Amino acid sequence: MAEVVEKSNIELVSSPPGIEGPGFFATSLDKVIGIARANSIWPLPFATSCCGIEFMATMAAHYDMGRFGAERLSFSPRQADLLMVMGTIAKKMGPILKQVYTQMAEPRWVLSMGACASSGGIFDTYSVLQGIDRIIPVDVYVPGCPPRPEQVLDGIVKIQELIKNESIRRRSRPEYKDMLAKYGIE
Amino acid sequence: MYSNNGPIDYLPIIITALVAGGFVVTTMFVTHIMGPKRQGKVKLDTFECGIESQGNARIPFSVKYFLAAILFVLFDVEVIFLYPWAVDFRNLGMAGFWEMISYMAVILIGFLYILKKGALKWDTD
Amino acid sequence: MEEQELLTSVETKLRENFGDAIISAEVMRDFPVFTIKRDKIVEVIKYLYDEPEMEFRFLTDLCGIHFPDNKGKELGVIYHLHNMPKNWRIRLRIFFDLNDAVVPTLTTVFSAANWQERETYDFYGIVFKGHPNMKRIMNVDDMVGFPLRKEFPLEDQNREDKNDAMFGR
Amino acid sequence: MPDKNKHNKTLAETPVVTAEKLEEKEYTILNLGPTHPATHGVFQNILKMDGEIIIDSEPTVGFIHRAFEKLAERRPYNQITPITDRLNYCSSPINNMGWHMTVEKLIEAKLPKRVEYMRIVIMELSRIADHLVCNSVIGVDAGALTGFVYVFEEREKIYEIFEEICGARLTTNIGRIGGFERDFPDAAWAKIHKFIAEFPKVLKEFEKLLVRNRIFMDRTIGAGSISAERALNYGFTGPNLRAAGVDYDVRVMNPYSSYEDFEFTIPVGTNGDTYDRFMVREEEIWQSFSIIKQAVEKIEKLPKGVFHADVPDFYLPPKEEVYNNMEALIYHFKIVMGETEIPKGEVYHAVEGGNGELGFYLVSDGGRTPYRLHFRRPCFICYQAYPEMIRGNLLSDAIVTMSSMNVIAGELDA
Repeated sequence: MAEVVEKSNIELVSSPPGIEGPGFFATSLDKVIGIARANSIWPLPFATSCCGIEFMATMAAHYDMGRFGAERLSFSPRQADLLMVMGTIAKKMGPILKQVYTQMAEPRWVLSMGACASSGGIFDTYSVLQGIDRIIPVDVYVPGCPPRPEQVLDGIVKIQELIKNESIRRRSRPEYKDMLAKYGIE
Repeated sequence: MYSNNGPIDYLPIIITALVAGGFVVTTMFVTHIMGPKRQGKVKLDTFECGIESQGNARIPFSVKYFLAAILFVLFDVEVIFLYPWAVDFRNLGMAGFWEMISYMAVILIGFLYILKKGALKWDTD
Repeated sequence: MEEQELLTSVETKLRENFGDAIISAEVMRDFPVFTIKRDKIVEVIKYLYDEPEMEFRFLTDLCGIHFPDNKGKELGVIYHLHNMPKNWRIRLRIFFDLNDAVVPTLTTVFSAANWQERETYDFYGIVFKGHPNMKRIMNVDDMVGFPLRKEFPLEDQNREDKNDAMFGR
Repeated sequence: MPDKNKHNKTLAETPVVTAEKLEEKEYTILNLGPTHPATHGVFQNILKMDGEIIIDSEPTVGFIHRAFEKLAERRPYNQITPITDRLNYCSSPINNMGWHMTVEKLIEAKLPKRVEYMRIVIMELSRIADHLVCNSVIGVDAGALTGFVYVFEEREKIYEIFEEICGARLTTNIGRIGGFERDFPDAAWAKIHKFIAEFPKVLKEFEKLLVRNRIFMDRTIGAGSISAERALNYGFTGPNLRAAGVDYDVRVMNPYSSYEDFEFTIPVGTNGDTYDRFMVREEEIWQSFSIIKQAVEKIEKLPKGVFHADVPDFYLPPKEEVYNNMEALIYHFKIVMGETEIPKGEVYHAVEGGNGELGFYLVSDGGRTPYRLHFRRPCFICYQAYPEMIRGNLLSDAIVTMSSMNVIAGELDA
């Protein structure tokens, strides 16, 4: 029997900073909501090409994205928190991607996986949209063609950091409104 | 054997009802407050896999959908009446048994009628 | 080798029935290649389909090609036919002018040609007369110009971050 | 022709939609749109349905059209291999090697036996990976998710073998024109032997889960069936055609890369429905598995160390030679800058890909880049028959039919 490692390397979710006293613990509502949202992301896999197959490997048992709370995929934008755009987005697909992003419920985040989604990748051609940030705001870019599953999981962890540190009222602030107005999304 | 069950014995039921109802109300209230509200015309449009929807959904659909649903409700209600019988199965003895059998027999005849009329046949157009 | 015999056998058969419609016949690498007049192409393929000794009953491939510099014959369509039982493969080519790029459709003989003809139209602007659904298949419907022609630029035009100096242009 | 599909309606009996018939009966229009989970990403079907039965379907494709053929006209021969990865990205080594063989046919290069056997090992491994994805996704679309998770574990092992050899998992860019960029490391051989030892057990488990499963058989037998004669007219090749009853396989019809030295049989179905396609792929996995075993034995008998042919105009000389002697440096420079002379000519070479006959039609005018490169993409050609295959079936049959045809978006919208 392998000797038991004293300090197991599984790092539990650290509790948020807050005031601790005998028997009580106080922290801000933002932090609590942030942790709840970060560890229960429902991704919408907008998988179009090769990155979609690598995403299947990320979801399968070997790399298991379920460890990060993102087990339940939602194919309808109504119940999705995270739009994962994976693969090449052609110009024919642009309006569809923008429509799906607009119909997602707030608060919503976008992870652009792969070089094709982030910048058109090796396909600098007449029919490919050179990067989805031309039509929708993107939070995290994952490089690679296709990125290894570990890189995708690193992108998910970065999204979780974003969610944890985001204040609840960000989505109704004027800066957010005119940032979206720049993309023509009201 | 029976303790005189005064109103105090209904307390647990009331507590569970309160907790259940309370959970539903609070979560709806909290999400209503917490969730940012950004209503736009495009967002409120029906989700059609990313393209604009054409035509409306309110067109007549074939009756077999409705039949399947209503027959399920019917046989589901029948099962509900079996529960009290199952609880007091021993004391009701043979008399109760034959009553339930006749009850189920009546519904079984209805079921056979449904099968013969082919109400549940799904593949016909 | 047997391509040569296949070439001669098919060529003699075609010459008998279609005479001057067969412009040239040669063997390239391991394929007998026939260049045929444009308006006779569907009859030739139907003949090769029905003829008991020929029986080319499988359309392997259909694609367009663009040679800007040979005048009068800029655009071309290339058909690959395959006789599966005897494993014979031949290639038919037709060439025609850029301005009247109209070719009779092959969907009457092979349903496989439906989308391939739409793709050839989408890439080269070759209209297939009699095609049930002649419109673009790959690109956005309101796209102007035919992308696989030689003069059409490859790169995405509204991309401003790529200055030519870095790419030696 | 399977006279009855599973809803005992022959194709003739299903209501043919004529213009006036349409008006008098209101049909529901369902949009099986681009982001539907079962369309594997990017196909759109406007289904005209009467209740659950599909009357007509109008597919739209081209949602990830990336202009492969235009791109290939601007890249020298060595740089086209990364494009071919992204054609059928479930089995990219087969596309790479198909492309390399096309160029070798153009320059008439002769490859040593060992290189051809190594190529066969890689191609058959990627065919197994492709069929594993397709069969497990048929299970997922019919509701059996566990098969998918177990079988993907095996696929990771195949990915690890590819990683040992060429460093990449999915888009492998494996091999060069004339052979391989380096010999297989011992770790790769060890992993191949481990894979050979452990794979059958998991595959038997997967087969026990689905093959005689009552629900799976009811869902797939008779769903989306096509007759052999219609399949040939639609230009079907590969497992979809073999499921319809025609035993056409490019590895047997025109053997390339010395496939003739191996004994393997071609599984053939009878009525070309989803269950037959599933079983044909299942049997092909076993055949590919036995080919790999035969190839590994043959390679062990051959002398070690040979991993590429002598093709100076295309094969980059090894780095230590480039830095030491002048001639290799000149060759290296000429190949990279594309100054080597490339023969003129037209070549068509077909390879048995994961979905059928993957053909490369290369027209070269001796220039640095191909004058015209056309990919014969089996998915693009066989997806045309989708409306005819699902007419008269239910919507759930249409979903299972689509995943059983293994239509890969990258190959379809090349």
